[in-house]
Amino acid sequence: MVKNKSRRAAEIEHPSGDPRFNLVDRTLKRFQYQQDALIEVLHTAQEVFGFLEDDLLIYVARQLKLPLSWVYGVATFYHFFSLKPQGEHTCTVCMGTACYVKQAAEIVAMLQAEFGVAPGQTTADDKLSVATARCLGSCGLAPVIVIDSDVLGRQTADSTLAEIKARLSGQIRARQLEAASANDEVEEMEAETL
Amino acid sequence: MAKKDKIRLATVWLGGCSGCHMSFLDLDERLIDLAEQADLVFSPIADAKAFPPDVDVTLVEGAVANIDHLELAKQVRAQSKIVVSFGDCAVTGNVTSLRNRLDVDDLLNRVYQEGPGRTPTGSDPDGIVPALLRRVVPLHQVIPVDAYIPGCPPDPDRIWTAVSALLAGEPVRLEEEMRYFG
Amino acid sequence: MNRSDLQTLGERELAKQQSTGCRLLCCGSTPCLSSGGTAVQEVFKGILKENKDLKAELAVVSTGCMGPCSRGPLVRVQRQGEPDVIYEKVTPELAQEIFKKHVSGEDTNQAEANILPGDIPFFSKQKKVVLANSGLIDPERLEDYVAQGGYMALANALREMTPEEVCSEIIDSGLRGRGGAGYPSGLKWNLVRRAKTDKKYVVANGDEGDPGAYMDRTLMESDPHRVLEGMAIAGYAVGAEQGFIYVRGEYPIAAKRLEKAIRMAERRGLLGSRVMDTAFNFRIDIRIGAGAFVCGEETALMASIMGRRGQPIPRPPYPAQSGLWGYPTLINNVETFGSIAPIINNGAEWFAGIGTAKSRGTKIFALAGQVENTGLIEVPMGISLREIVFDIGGGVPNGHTFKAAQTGGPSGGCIPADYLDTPVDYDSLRELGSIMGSGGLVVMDDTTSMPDVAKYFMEFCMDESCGKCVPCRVGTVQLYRILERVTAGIATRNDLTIMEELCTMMQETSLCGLGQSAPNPLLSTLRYFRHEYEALIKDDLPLTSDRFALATSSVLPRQEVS
Amino acid sequence: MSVVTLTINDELASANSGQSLLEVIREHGIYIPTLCHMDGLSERGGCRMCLVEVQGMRTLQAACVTEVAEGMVVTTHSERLRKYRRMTLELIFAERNHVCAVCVMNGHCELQAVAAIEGMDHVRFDYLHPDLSMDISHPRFGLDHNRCILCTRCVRVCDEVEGAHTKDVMGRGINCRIVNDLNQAWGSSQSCTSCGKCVQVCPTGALFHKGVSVAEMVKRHDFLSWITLGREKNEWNYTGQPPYYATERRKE
Repeated sequence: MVKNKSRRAAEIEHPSGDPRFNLVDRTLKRFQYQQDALIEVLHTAQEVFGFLEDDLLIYVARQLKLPLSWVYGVATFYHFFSLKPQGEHTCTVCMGTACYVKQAAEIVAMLQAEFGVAPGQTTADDKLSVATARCLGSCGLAPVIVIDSDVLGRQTADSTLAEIKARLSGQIRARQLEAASANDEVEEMEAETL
Repeated sequence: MAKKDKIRLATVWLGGCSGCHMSFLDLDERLIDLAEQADLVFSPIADAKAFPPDVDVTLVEGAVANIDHLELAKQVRAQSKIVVSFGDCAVTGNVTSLRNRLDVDDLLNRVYQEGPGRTPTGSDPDGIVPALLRRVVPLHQVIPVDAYIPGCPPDPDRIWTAVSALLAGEPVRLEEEMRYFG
Repeated sequence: MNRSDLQTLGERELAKQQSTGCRLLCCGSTPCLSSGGTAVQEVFKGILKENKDLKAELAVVSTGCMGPCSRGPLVRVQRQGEPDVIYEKVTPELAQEIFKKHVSGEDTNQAEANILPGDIPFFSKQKKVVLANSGLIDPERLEDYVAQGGYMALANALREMTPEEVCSEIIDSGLRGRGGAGYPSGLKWNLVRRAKTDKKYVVANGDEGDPGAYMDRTLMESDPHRVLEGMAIAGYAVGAEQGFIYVRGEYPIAAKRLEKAIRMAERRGLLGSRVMDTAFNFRIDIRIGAGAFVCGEETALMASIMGRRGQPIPRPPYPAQSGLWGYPTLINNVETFGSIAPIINNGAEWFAGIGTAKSRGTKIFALAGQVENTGLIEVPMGISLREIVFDIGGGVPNGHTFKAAQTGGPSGGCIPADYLDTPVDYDSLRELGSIMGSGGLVVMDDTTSMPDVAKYFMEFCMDESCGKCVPCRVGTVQLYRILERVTAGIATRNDLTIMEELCTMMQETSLCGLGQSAPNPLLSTLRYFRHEYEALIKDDLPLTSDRFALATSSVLPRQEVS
Repeated sequence: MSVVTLTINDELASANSGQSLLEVIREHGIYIPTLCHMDGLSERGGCRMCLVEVQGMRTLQAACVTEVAEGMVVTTHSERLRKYRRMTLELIFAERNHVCAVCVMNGHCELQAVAAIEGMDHVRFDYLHPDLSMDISHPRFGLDHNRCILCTRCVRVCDEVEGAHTKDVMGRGINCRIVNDLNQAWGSSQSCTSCGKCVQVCPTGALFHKGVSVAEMVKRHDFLSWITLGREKNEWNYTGQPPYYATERRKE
């Protein structure tokens, strides 16, 4: 047992010494290096590194003792995982039915005309990535877009363009208020229950 | 007994290598039998300029690759009772369609602009060189087709089986070993 | 914590709530937050912070979804002894007014115009069973759920019922799977219960993929404990000790709330080992999806839980026989699990009394599209489509007329105006060529082109096909290309024939539900709106037509990813 | 092992319980086409060629993944099934660039043969003509994605028999593709043992030996059952049997 443990410890150190690997390791440990946890580990890896580069996939494959092609197959099957780096800002246009019947396609067309990027692409200067989503579940606010994790409802091509331009020029910084405040509450309540 | 009217037979060569026609000629002595029953009213191997009216059976070799092919195909359909896709190019697009994965303009530029020779005017119809279609398509995507003879080229036995059925006024039924592509 | 502890906890919490003079319930679900709800909550919290002395008589609660999402942000004012007042489209300024009127007792009528009457059909035609707590409790507090009688069903089931009795209760209730197909849930439970293996699993399917549907998200976000309780009861009934909730990757808030709910329930001994001091153990883990619609299919979902490519495997064997890691697995939609506790609490007869003979109970719909009131509604089965669209939904806005209602997402179909009086239940919808689906209901007005709608759904299925079986992998692409030609006006009658033939072939030969149902939107629009297709078809195209120039169009497999 | 009785095409047949329907159908001398099935590999049920009608079942069943059961009534060649098999083949031919005339497997290809047997004489759908590459970085073998039908026999043989798991499928839907390791050049794969089993089991010209030209690639179709069952059957010398589609005298 002891011998096993030390070998594991040796493996954990990623040769680059990049501290971000520690976060991936934490998830690996939480799932006891079970092969079934591949998707969970990839989630963490993507969160930490922003995208899944080959080196990272190799690391995950080695740790979980999975074949490389298996890991690659899983990573490319799910749309959430990106094997390419994302732009500084991201704009996701919801293409759910409700948004579609309320002309979300016009927003996508505008983005393509204005910035020359189709869904799934990033501008050449790495400033903006555009994506489409399969319904964000905010159909009451259709059409919906998400810019840098802020959900914006009832958008038009013009309002989207204005918002993106404001963000690209640094006038608006990501709000992310709800996420932050929701977090606070969780902590508060945690304290309360304890 | 009055002599039975001969069947009016035509063969057409669209975007293909003429290999199917070569194979047709390989019918050898069977060509004599054929000549007794049919008149070849239009063919690359016969000297007729325009596709004639009232054709009974037309064998079409090659895929539809340019505007001329398209026009001729429509004419063939309008003026023939039975149209047969003759060989893999007509049936599937085959080798002729290998260019489909490339962009036509890129292709023309590469061959004519960057390579040696005179400069043509791209894919625009200029009246001299027929414009290429963006994509090569099999015959049945352009006109309704009545029978298919696969093969690259179809061997003479296949052709004879099909043609003799057509001469007898029967539908074309190829045996399994005669149905192979390639 | 045993049953009496639970009761005490609930009573204490209820008393505390009742002693609070005024409770301001702010809708904290995504639609309200993103239309300005965050700022409204800030205002109330600011007031509370400034006036510490108010703490005893004023409570500000962030709740789950209240329903009429298009009217958000919503605020509900609860005062002891008075009927609740709901405000719509609340701004920070209005929030100040609401505070002045209801807490300070000032005589101000500034916010009067924004009062949403409680007796409008939007509310009165609904029947809340699964969403009973949604919008009334703080989803992040276990006590709130317990105060509403939460976990009592689990306590009673564990103490007074055998697993067999629980299963027969569910069978008697007539509950059918809320994920779309409508398989009787009780039968599934019984199948898993009877299996004799040392391990079994319970899985809640929260991979809600239909575009235009967000019932499951709302349920998980607004009342997570209800889902957990339903799963625990299921675990007890079938003999499983481990449950998984598979949450769609697009729903991080739902995942966070469920995770917190699991932690709190475990701390109180309502989940985990020795649940409520009995011999029953039940753990629940969360698995996050990663963006694949096909993972809503049960075998693909299991593959995904096991960390693999989400490709379905042929059934039989069904998951109830051989599921996760080869063990019998009970898979139900989260809404199905949400219906369990009320059935145990009120009895099968009560539940069977709601709805129609073959479709019992209530169903949650996400009402969206060209309709006045979009939002989340829960209605008894058998209600007519007309009541949903015109009474609850308030009809089609901007002077347009109703054209069709789309149910069941990419697996469903479009129901035209002629059938507005059809009762909404599993079998009637199937007869009309649609399905109940998970509950998306998108209303389309006369400006909508039906071939365009069919194209939209076919593109969806094409993108979401897993690629395992040929009919779905290639068939969806072929159908999409034909539809592309139809909408561009360069299709021929032959295209239409091939299209219909291919639809039937895919329905019969595809491996899983995705491929089998992918042609449904197309077939149903062909059935009811054929004239729209016919009008776009040309039999004699000129030589110069794009059809030949672009004999095949833009939809090519994308360039290789590398 | 108990014996079950079932009816196949109006004739009574007996089988051992646990056998697959496909196995039993073939044992009874009835020809049924397959593309992803291969003796010696796990079943996949993806090509949908072996679909049969089973009385009492709502949907058509893939014979390869259906277990025989007492009293089953099976039809293997109804008009409907024939039509669906032809349509499935049409879809496969339209998906990638299957140009038989210039293929290394011309004349020996399972796909080509099955199409001829089933009478698929033309494709009514659009040919998609994707722009796919060819990987000839391996010193001995080549991989041509244009000919691949995604049957995953290569993936399964590499995992289940060789144990290397060099190959897997990436992407989804129409963008699925066979990859080596991290979608890298086959020649640079460290896990590949160059055993060549994937080449032998591939039904089309997607995997081939380098150096063969048009129609020159002949595969040993029964290679896999020979190496997996050889020890059991005490067959140490490979004799080479003709492929299934060419041997069975077809009774439908």
